[in-house]
Amino acid sequence: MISAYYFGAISLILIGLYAILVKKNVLKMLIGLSIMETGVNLLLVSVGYISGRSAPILSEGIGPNQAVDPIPQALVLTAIVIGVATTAMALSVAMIIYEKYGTLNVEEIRRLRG
Amino acid sequence: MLKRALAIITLLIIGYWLAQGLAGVPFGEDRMLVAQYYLDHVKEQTGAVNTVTAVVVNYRGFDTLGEVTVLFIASTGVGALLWRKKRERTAKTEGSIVLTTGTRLLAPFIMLFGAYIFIHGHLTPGGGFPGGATIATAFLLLYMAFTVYEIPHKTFEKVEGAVGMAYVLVGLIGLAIGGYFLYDWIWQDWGFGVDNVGRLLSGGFIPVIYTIIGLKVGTELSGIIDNMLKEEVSE
Amino acid sequence: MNCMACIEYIIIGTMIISAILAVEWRDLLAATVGMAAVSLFASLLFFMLQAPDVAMTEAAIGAALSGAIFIFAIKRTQRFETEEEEKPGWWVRW
Amino acid sequence: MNGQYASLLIALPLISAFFVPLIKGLGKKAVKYYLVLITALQTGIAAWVFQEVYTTGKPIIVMAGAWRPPVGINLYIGHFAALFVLIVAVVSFLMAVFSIRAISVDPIDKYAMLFLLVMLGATGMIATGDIFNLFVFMEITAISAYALTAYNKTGEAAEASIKYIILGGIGSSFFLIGIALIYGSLGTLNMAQIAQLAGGMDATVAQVGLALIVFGLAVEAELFPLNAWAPDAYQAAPHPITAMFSAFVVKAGLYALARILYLMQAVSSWHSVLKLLIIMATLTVFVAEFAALRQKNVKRMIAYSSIAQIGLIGLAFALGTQSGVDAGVFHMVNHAIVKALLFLAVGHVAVSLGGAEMEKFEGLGKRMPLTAFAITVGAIAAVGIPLFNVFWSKLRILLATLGAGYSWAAAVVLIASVVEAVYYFRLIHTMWFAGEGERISEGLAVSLMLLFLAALVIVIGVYPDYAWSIAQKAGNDIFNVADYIKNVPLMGVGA
Repeated sequence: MISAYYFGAISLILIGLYAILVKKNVLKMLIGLSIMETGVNLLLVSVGYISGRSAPILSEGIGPNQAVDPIPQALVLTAIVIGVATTAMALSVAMIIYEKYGTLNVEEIRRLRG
Repeated sequence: MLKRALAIITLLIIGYWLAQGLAGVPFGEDRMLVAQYYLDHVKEQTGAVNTVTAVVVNYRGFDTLGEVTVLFIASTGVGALLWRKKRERTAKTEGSIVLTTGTRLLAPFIMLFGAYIFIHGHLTPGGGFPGGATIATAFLLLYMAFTVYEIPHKTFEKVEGAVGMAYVLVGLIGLAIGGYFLYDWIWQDWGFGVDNVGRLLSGGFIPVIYTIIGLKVGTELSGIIDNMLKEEVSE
Repeated sequence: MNCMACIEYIIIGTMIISAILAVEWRDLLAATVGMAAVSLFASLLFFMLQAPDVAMTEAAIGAALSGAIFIFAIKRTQRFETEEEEKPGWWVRW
Repeated sequence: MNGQYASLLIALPLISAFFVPLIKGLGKKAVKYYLVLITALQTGIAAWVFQEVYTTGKPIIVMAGAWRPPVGINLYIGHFAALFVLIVAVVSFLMAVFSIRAISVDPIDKYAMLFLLVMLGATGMIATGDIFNLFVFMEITAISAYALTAYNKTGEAAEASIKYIILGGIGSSFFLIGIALIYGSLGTLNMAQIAQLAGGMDATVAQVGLALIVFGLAVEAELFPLNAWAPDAYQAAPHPITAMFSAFVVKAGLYALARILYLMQAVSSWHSVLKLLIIMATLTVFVAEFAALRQKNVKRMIAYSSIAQIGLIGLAFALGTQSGVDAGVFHMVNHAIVKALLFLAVGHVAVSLGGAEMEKFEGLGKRMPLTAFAITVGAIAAVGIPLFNVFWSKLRILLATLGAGYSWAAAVVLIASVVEAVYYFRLIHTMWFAGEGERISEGLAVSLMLLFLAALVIVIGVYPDYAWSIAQKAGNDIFNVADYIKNVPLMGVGA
């Protein structure tokens, strides 16, 4: 039996991948990519979770043996920022595509390019 | 429809395969190895209370340097791709009175809140990245509310570069003092704030670096927003 | 089943539904809102997984800012997806 | 000198990239010369590191923040990394010189920053000893490559870039899932410790994680199902950037693939992943060579040829034998030189004559004899004629493939080589025996660089022994994981 968090994360990854594989609109593909990245982040954080423990902030009352794994959280912080950087990059490229071809549909773009 | 069905079947196979792999990594179990070391030693080795911050800035500082670089690349790249001879904002409608007044009132406080988040990164959740993003949202609000508002580009670009250099310089000072790149000289050599763990003036170079990161993220994200909003105008 | 688990299931379910809607809606503006909703629910889940740092970052960057830049991009391009044809994906062709 | 100063390899390009906004007021020329200066400095540091590693025979371990691995992140500059960091720096230097002439699209200051950051990313990918840090450097390389691909701001460039972004995004997500699985089952991210603990890993987890990582890196390494972005991006990118892609960006991805693959040697499901990789690599060679045959644009044709050669290297790494890895590294070195030469020459022609279509190359032997000579040397070398450098490495890869018992893969490679010979000789024929033209000036700096690279090709071809011994040491660095673990001063957390 798989945990609910894993299930949610895998579903997000698959839905994002579906959008990338099937959709023709560039912006829709990028939305899919974004959802997929969220799913991956959720997966990473759930891998680091330990049941019954609290956040890794060691102020009063929380000792080193009562905190969840801090490393995946640090990794996800990095991954989120990388994700938004990729998205910004991709959107500006999409703007150039629209400027040159007047459409965002990849099939149309192929046809216009010949 | 055939293609859709094929895609869905492929995805289900991938999903099953992933679930197979994840079955070997059961949810909610203690599998910490290196992480336990961090949790045990974080207070005396870095002076931070928030372990995630200590891992991000101190133990794995190299990653964060790379991460800041990624954001810098994004801002540079967006600037390079959307560069035109002459660009201006083309918005026509001014925001409503509620929006403009609210923005005037709120924007400084949002920035202040962002600064609070990144300065207290070693004590409370948050840190440089959400703090910087919060500052950028203040600029976003200003852009939304006023049709003529623009960030001071020259200053922002210079701040971006200078702050990035400051980060590398902090690392290089560590190399000069302690012999290691990104060495935490404030905590390890000076012992600044040793009695203060859990309060603001502690945590070695974590607050310094997080301030740098906060400024950098704030300026970069506002630069991206600015670049995306402006359109080319013909002379 | 206790109360917490119930809330978890509800949030995960809503998140998946928003993701499906974000992918299926033809109106890209609505799809962007759906994407931001996915990020928001994910940030709630991060909070429940005892990761407040990640939750804050995801809410500030994932939900707010990336939604905003998507909206700017839509403003500069077009709002609606055009009709689709049945052809194999374009990245497998050389 | 203290080995920790090798961290300057990362710090120097970074700080100089951040410095560019402050000097952009000085004008375009100044930025271009600044770029040349910084890459020259980087070459100096890389040469020092190379000399240090190859004379002492010991790798340099840079520990960031004085934390010993696995607590902190370490850079592992062994024989392979020292060699390739040097190649990265030298190629960047040559391309920075070429950029003075080749780049005219604005904004030049952003170009300089992205150029430095691609170099930084590839250096970091090759040097790092931590699997997540590898991901970060991969993203640095990839995102600056996305921006540089679209830098010319034409429709083709933007389309190539969006293709690259989408495939790269899928790849990096897969890679991250792979990291999550490996971290979840081992609790560490340090490569040496992963290698140490890999034997006790659950077989299914290891297989899924490793396969995901292979798929993720295959986008950067341009292996078959995920390399559709490559020809478009190579064609649309500015000419110096194309040479950099082919000479080291791809190599960094391949190296990362090989490194992670060999680290996980102890895993019980290792051989099934190797088989997957062999099939992917062989298909890459086959498909790319046949696609190259029908190209009209010379730059695109050489791009396909480059992909095919990459597939060959991937095949060599996937064999899982010492001789295969050595031959693969040797081929990587040769391929970097030859493709830098070819793309430099073709880019030079395209800048001078305004395009890289086949017609432009008619009569090139009369119009630009030196460039035509350089292209000829590069083409003959790429085909694998004896007395040129690629011959030796191709031969060794074939022998290693036969030695590992994959005769069908060797047969495919041989057929592909014949195809390669066909289109390269067609190019040579067009250059020397078709068309007429007036002689035009070729530019001193570019001519010198072309001569230097062509001389390198021939020297290695005639005296392969020295280069081969270096390649063997570098290959040993990848293959011999026990030494790798021994060289990293793990502090024994939990293990």
